[in-house]
Amino acid sequence: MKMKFREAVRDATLLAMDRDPSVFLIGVGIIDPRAVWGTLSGALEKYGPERVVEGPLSENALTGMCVGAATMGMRPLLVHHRVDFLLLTMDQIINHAAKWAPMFGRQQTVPMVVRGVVGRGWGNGPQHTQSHHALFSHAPHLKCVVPTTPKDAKGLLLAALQDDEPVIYIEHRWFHEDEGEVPSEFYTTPLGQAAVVRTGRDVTLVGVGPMVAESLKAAQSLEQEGISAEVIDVRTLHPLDSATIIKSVAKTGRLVVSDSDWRPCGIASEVVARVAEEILDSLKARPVRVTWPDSAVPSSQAIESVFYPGAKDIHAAAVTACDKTRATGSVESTVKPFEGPF
Amino acid sequence: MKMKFREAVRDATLLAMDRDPSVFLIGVGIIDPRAVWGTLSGALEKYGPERVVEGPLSENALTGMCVGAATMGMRPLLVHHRVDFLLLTMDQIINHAAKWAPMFGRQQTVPMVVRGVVGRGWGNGPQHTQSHHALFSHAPHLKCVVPTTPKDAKGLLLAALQDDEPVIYIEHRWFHEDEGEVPSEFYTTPLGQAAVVRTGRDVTLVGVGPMVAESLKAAQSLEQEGISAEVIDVRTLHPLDSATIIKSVAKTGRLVVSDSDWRPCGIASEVVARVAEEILDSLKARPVRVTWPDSAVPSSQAIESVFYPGAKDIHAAAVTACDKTRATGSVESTVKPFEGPF
Amino acid sequence: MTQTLTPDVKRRLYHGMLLVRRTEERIQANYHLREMRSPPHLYMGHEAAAAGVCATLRGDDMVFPYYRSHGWYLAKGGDLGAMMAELFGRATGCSRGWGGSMHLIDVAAGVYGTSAIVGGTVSHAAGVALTFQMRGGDSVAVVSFGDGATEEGVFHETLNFASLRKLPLLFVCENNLYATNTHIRDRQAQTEIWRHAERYGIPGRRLDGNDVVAVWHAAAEAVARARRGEGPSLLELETYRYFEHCGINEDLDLGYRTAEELSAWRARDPLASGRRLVSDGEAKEMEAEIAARIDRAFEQARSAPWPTADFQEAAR
Amino acid sequence: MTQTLTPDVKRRLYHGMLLVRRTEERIQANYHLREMRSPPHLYMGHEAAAAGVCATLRGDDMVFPYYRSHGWYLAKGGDLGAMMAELFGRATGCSRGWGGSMHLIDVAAGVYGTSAIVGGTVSHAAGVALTFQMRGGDSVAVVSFGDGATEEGVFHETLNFASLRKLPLLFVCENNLYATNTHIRDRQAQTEIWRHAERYGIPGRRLDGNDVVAVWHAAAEAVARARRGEGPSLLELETYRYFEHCGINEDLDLGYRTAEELSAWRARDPLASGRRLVSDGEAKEMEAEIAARIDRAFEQARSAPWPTADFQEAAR
Ligand SMILES: Cc1ncc(C[n+]2csc(CCOP(=O)(O)OP(=O)(O)O)c2C)c(N)n1
Ligand SMILES: Cc1ncc(C[n+]2csc(CCOP(=O)(O)OP(=O)(O)O)c2C)c(N)n1
Ligand SMILES: [Mg+2]
Ligand SMILES: [Mg+2]
Repeated sequence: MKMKFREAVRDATLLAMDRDPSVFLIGVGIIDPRAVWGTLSGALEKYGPERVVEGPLSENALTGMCVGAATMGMRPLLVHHRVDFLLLTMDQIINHAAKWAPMFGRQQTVPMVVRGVVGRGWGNGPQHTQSHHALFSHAPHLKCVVPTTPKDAKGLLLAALQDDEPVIYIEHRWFHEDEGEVPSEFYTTPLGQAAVVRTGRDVTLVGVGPMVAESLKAAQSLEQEGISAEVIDVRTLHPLDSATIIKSVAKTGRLVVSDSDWRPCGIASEVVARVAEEILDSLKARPVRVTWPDSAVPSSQAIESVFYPGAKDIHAAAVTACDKTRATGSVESTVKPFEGPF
Repeated sequence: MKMKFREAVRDATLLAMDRDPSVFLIGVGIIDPRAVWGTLSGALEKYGPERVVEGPLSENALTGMCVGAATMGMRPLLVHHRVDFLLLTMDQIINHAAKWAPMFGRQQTVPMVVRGVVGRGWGNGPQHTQSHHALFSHAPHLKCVVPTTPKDAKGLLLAALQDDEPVIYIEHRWFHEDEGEVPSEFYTTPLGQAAVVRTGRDVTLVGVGPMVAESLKAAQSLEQEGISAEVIDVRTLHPLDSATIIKSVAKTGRLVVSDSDWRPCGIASEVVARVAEEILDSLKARPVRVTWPDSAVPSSQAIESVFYPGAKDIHAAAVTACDKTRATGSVESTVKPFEGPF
Repeated sequence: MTQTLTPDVKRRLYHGMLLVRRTEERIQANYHLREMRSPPHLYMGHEAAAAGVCATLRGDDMVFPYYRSHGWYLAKGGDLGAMMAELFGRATGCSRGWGGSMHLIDVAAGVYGTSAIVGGTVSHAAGVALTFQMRGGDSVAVVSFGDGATEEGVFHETLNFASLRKLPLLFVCENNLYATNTHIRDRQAQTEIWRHAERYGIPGRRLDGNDVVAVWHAAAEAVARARRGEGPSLLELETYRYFEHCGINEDLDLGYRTAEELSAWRARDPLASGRRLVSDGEAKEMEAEIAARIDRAFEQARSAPWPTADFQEAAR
Repeated sequence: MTQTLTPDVKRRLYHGMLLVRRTEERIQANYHLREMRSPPHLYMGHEAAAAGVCATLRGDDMVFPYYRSHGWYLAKGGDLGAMMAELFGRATGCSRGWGGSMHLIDVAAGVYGTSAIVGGTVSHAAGVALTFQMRGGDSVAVVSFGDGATEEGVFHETLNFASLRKLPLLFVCENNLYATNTHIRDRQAQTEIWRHAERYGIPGRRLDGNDVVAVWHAAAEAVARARRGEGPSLLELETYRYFEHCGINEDLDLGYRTAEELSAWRARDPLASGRRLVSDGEAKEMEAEIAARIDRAFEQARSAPWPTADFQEAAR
């Protein structure tokens, strides 16, 4: 059935709670009638305050509580209105949640999911727009996913809620209104699998988050240049599905990785490094990373619009990689300003 | 003059406090008579509790206090006995210290330094041995350095204390007893500059932290294979000095990057990505990353000794890169067990 | 050295509140034009807090507002034109267009930058108070935050350190009963926030935050204490926000609070009760002066240049 | 349902303390052999805390020790052999050799894993207490931590949540006056830690932490309250550590504490005063039984296999 991204998140959440009594929700402001942009609508009414646990503004303690509950076999889903707030909880995420299984010889598992929303748009500025998925893709025993379609929003959330390691689920508010076909029943999108969302011959465009749509747009415009582009949605950032990427680049010989995050030590770097390390000889052109510039995200629309890279940049990079000298530059990115002020 | 690494850190600290009244020390346990492995010995006696500020066990607040003081023109040096504790302060480091200058249009600077010590050795285990320098090398407006010699320990700390951006200074306890020539006067090791610590023709060995010594050791043993290795100490991880690395790899055509941290989205990935992106055509062999395995750091000596990669691994990687089939495998890593229990 | 409630102070109190109220009303009225593109957390209802406290401060004292920042910024003497330009995202904005409504600053006027992270600047204030102390002099730092911020660990960490070091610091909690749309009863086991201070040996008081004169008296005492080097104090100001948590609208439709509650608080409006502090003539004069300043600020903001940024590599 | 101090309980109290003391003495005596390679935070001096509280608990209750972990682990019934094997870094260790002294666990005995991050498990305990509450039943979680841990924000965050939700949770602060080598006076503005509880409506008490019977009584009351669903309590136990913060030596040479202070506390030794709880014959029997168990544990640990690990890619 047709569903919006936000509805798919909600659908997965209610389905998981329904099927598994060990799943519960916790977070700051989750009993708010706005229900985290509607992604939790109805949960409180259906499951009550025992399973929809409103948290005080104590993100660090809430995260540790999830670790405690998870090791006892519960499956907490901790929800944050912004990814930025997760920085208050890094000790519990990396020193505790990720360490608990190995540190005690794998006697316990830590099946918890942390959802963080990226607040890009409407001048949200430097502290409400960060994604930071690279920070969650560095340390072992921790997973990180970034869904880009309603179908994956549901499938990845259900998979995360079944996984026995802590999973960070980065959600772009940007996608909330996107509509797509979503199976109404239970299913999972396996963690650790990238998706080839468009096949092509000449260049591989690997994208993360909103850059997948930009890559698809670029792929379309590249057709006019006579370039056939394959597009891969990374989906799970950690562990990274190199196999799918490698296979594609082995075929196309060219790589443009675009990421909705900063460049140094980011996912784009990781993708390029793996490709160079494993199939250097297949590369016919220098790989290119399209990422955020080395700057905080500005608030003013005048500079925000220059800040974010898009289809145009991917297009240009692919054209260069394919040794075409002419770039149409006609492609515009799919920017749709976020309209809510919050 | 000859100085131990720990003495060089102390020398820089006292020198900076002496020259600049805006420099002050703050941290948990810094008035402890053990004085952070002697790196702060004498500071309390000389400057008193007003400039050697003992902090309660409140790392998050202490970090924010440094942000406040720094924006007022002070130059706080915040000291942690372990890097792992910095994870409690990521909100202040990334959301605040790093954002304060750009978020307000660069009306203020945030000249603060955070020193964190890596506790490798003597079974310190999963939560006391992390380096996490990649986490501090991702977001913009934040610098990260890892000195590996007494001379750079002093020079980089003095440079960090003069810098107008927040700098994370990662210190390997491992080096504390190392001795080397250190100028007794004031000098700085410029931030953002890698050092070529050995010149060679056939392969570039880029190292971070303890892996620099391992790379040097490997370089020596590689001579016996007829391989001439150039060794680069990254020193500043963020911003990364690509130019020095690129220049070397352009010459040698081969790259082995070794890092004392996890692999995904790490510094090794960043180095490989930059090289592939900028001088793909110069690469004569696949670049190789030598990093920690995808696992928490174990405590037991039996598995700890298998965990850390060393000269042997670098040697083997370089031999493969140079297309030699035979690897002596005789080289052992420079492991010197840390003898203190704390 | 206690301060006295001179006619001049009275004018300052009322003027401070009025400036905030009228500015935000104008923001509210113009917001639909989509020229101000950043999330506004309106201060209306809280005016007595910022105006009351700021009237006890000197230029060299530093206030630390939170993201609900317009009130303190203006009451401390922040540049109105630069604030409006910031909301319009212009290069002339107080943060050069980089911050928006949640990130105002005016260091010259003693307004420290504001954070969008709840509790984010509480420890900054302690660091600045520590700096004041290290440098000598008798400047004071004042940090304001909501009831929700007191649930963050850093608040407690900072109380302890401030008391331990007797920092010249005033904690001001603006308790408006809600954090976003969750009532304090659903978040706090015991809701007398001022008592946290007591625990650390810090003088704490709860008072009617809509009574600007009471706020002024209490703040004057606390600030004088801090100036004398006797350490921090905490004031819990009971107040209420009139509009939605973030945005320009009323939000009774959400159902998390009642129309009765809102109107009971409206009946205690700080500007209505504060009106008696000045004569009719003075009030009229102020209205005119403020309206003219706001007109000018909006006009200039509208026509101000956009910021530009040279993101090296942005185009890659 | 209050518990009574039966001869059986008395034996349990003394036995718990004795087991910890003798085990750590043996660790101390053998440490120079360099077979135990992880940083030991000896519990000696604190024994009444763990023994007193654990004697009020059932098998299904869960304790949350901190890195100074040997005491609670043993008093709660953790496997001695597995603990020693862990200190020896062996595959048969309670953490399979991955944790070392700072990271013990014995879930079957109700000992939750310990953290090397100060305050790290305080919130874990709340999560487990929340789980107990969600699942029904009347199990109780008990978290222990030092005086230093109360300076971490998370302690305050957890107190609030625990009280708000009336969690079946007992907070036990072992106040030994120091965090590493810094005195509490240099860290805390007000040093009556138990008063933090009061602030959240949590019953709190400070008591002589070296009086094992007093600890037992207070804990029994708090645990009963938690079982009845009436919520958390906090006990501040005044006690003292005999040896260096981490390691096996005395540390009077450092000068941060005086020989007088140490000997005054030694005169209040919990084992000396607790000795009266059992007869001479019982004590003798216990000594023999414990010595034999320790002998066996050391022997088995020494000859146990090393862990192996297959770090894919480690060899690259
Ligand atoms: C650390 C953090 N957690 C959550 C949020 C989301 N958030 C923004 S404002 C707010 C409510 C804060 O309430 P309060 O402190 O009472 O201030 P008020 O808005 O009522 O003035 C929340 C939860 C945030 N910005 N920062
Ligand atoms: C978050 C954190 N900060 C600092 C440290 C370093 N450290 C280890 S133990 C300790 C002292 C803790 O004192 P206390 O809580 O009183 O417990 P005690 O050791 O006295 O039993 C410190 C500061 C740490 N492990 N974790
Ligand atoms: Mg509020
Ligand atoms: Mg202590």
